[in-house]
Amino acid sequence: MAGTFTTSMARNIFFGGTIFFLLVFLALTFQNEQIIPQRDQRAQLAANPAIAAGKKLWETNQCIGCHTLLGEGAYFAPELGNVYKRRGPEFIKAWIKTQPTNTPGRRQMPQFNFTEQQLDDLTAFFKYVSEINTSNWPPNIEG
Amino acid sequence: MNSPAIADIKVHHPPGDLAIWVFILAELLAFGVFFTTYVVTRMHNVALFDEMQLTLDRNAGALNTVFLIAGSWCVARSVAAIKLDHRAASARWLLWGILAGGGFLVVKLFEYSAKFEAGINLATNTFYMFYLSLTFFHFMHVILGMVILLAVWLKAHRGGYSAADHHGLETGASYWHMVDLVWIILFPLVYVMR
Amino acid sequence: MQYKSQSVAKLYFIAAIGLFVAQILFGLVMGLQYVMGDFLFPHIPFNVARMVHTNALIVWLLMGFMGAAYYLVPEESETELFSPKLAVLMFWIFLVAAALTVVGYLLVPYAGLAKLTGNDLLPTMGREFLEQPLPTKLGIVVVALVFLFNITMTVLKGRKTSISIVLLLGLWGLAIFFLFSFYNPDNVVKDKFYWWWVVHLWVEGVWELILGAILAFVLIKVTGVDREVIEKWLYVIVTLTLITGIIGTGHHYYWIGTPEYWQWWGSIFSALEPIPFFAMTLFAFNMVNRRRREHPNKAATLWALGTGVMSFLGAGVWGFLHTLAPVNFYTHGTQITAAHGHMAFYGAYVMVVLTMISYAMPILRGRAANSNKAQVMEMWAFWLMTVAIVFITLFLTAAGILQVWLQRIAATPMSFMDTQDKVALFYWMREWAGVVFLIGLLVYIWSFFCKGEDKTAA
Amino acid sequence: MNMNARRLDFIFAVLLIGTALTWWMGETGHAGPAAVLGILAIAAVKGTLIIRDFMALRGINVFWPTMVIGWLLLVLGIIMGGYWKGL
Repeated sequence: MAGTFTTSMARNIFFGGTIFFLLVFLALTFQNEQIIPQRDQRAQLAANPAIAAGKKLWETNQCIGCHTLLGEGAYFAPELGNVYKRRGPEFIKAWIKTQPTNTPGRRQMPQFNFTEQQLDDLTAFFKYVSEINTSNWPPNIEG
Repeated sequence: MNSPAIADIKVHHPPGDLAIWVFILAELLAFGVFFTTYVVTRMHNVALFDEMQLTLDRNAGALNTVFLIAGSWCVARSVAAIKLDHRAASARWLLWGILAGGGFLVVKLFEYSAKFEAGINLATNTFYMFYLSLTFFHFMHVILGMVILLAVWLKAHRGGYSAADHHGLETGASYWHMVDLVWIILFPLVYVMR
Repeated sequence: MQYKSQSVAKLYFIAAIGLFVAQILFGLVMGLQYVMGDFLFPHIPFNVARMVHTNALIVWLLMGFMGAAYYLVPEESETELFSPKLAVLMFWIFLVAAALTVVGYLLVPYAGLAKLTGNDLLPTMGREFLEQPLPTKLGIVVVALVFLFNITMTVLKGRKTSISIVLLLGLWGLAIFFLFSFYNPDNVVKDKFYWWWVVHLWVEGVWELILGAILAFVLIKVTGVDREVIEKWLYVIVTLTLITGIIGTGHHYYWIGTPEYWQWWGSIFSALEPIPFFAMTLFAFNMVNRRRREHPNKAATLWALGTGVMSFLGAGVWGFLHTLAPVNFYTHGTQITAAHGHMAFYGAYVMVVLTMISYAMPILRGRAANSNKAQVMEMWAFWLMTVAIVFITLFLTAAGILQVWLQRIAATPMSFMDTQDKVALFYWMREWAGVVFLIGLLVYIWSFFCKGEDKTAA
Repeated sequence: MNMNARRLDFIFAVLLIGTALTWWMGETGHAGPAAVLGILAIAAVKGTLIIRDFMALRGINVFWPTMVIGWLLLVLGIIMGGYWKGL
């Protein structure tokens, strides 16, 4: 009758509600998969194997432990999602080669001893990321 | 039958389980925030919203309103019937309510397929983002409401509810009315008002 | 202690606290590197310290959850653990794997570690929080599955309470969503999209079920309120958590190449995420106010109430501050995120594990509660750590606001590094608050060794 | 037929009329503040009837009808405000 509050009903609503919202989320994910091809530059990725190689270098040197990429990562060093647009490929390569700066008191980036080929792969990766449609984020070129 | 209308007796709690009412309030809040966002966004894009609104099928929207209020009415009658211990009638009314929900889904699917054939998706423009999001979110609620009613009907059909005990029936009915209530705002807001 | 097999929890709790200390020490190293950039360079670069800091946190929380489950499930199920031996074995495997991983982080350059551990077979390393080498990740899966098997079998052979059902669901969800850490496509957008299925659906989804279940268990014990009442509200709270939190994932899909509809869905549903946390706060206070007994363990009650308040502040309020897309556009990837992360993790998960430890540890050591002296010390630790985390959060928030202003809003935006120099004062203050936190933690550990008149035996 | 059922039928009829009215205003291109106000008033009446009679919140502890009808009026108020500013 009116005015009861039972554990079994609370449990049913918990399971029902959870499944329901999971289904809505999966539907949104399905739509997501349909729309991202227009935004994620997958054609570039397929055409240029250097990008995947660059991504692997990005990962195996744990760049995300200091930098952010599209705003995600550590907040210790600059955003690199748009670094290709901010600095250009030559600057990026020269910068990586001359690390660490050894300026006393300044944050230091390790020397990774990349080959020229690897530096090109990395810049290809940065170029690719910088061209992903991020809804105009970051607000300005400084990231 | 001249028994007193039981709904008129003063009680302190809403019909059905308190847990469903917490859920209903949470859902109303989510829809409320969604509606508010729609209104605020429309304020900044009046021309787009007014233009795009004309591309919607208002007749389908109105027909669906009829389906939902009919469904709500059937379920209310089902609760009224069980309070008089008319078990078969109660189950029958419930089935009509579920059928009305089915009618809503069919109309909505026709409406959606027309939109999808026109290549419309969530990224088409801000108006269609809202149209699809709001109606889809509500569409899912209609399905959920029907699933709940179906479970309730299975029990009602076996004569599982009585005038003395129809807690589950009232719980399901309360949720179903919420689905109707939300559409009462959604239809004029998205389809009609300009 | 009602069941002998509950005692395996002790191992997990001790290891958890040990890793907690490691986490804080590396946190202090990082905090110093924020203002003295070359501190310990090149021996411990920032990225390595951060990896240890975050991974130690995750592992010790997992250890805490497992210990809590091993303690809680036999009592709820009213039966001995399915296999205490398996629980002990898994503990050592987990601990050794965690220790080896940390040693690997510290002694081998990351690229070398990747090569050494077969990252080429299935590249999964080098993504935030999922830095663990492949063998460690597989180890986590094995440990988690054996643990779940053990716990599930225990529940199946005994009484099935709502608390153990919610806990099991949370733990199973934890294991299932971790599987997405093995999916690492070249496509950065998809990589990031499914990465959040581990990170978000853990901390803003299934972990909250674990949190709710542990809190409900301790509240039943310390307040003596009817199980019926507490379990009903547990269900209501976890329902609210999942109906807001699952679609709330969308608040991570604003700026990573995903479609713009996520800005609306994510904003709306994540804006509702504080509600379950608020409900949890009310729940904790309400139950304590309606208590039917005065439990001698005052410290555990304090931790339980603290969890309610701090999770609401950290996860609820600080999350809400920057969850709306138009705000997040400016705050995404700044110190604001760091501020929220610190208070949310501490307020929700650190505190709930410490609540459980505070309640269970005295019983595991053969007494209902610690001596008054030890409890007073533990409460000092509570206040020192909690106040310190509040200040860490406030200083990081201040740094974040200034950073957003200088780097993203100002007419002539400053570069990242120049901005960092401008906010250095706040980083210094954060570091000092961190030192206070460490002192609190040391007091906390000290309280375990504090002698004094014990309360009546359990 | 009892009183309660007859009342429900009557409310159903009112809801149908309200829906027809809303639909008609859309079909005949009614727009502007007066039309919006009219449509929202219809929605308020329909919503209140559903809440009070179908949801059966009539005559129970004031908390519940206040919450739900309050929600309805708040949302309709926000809509009115929004349309007032951007018509």
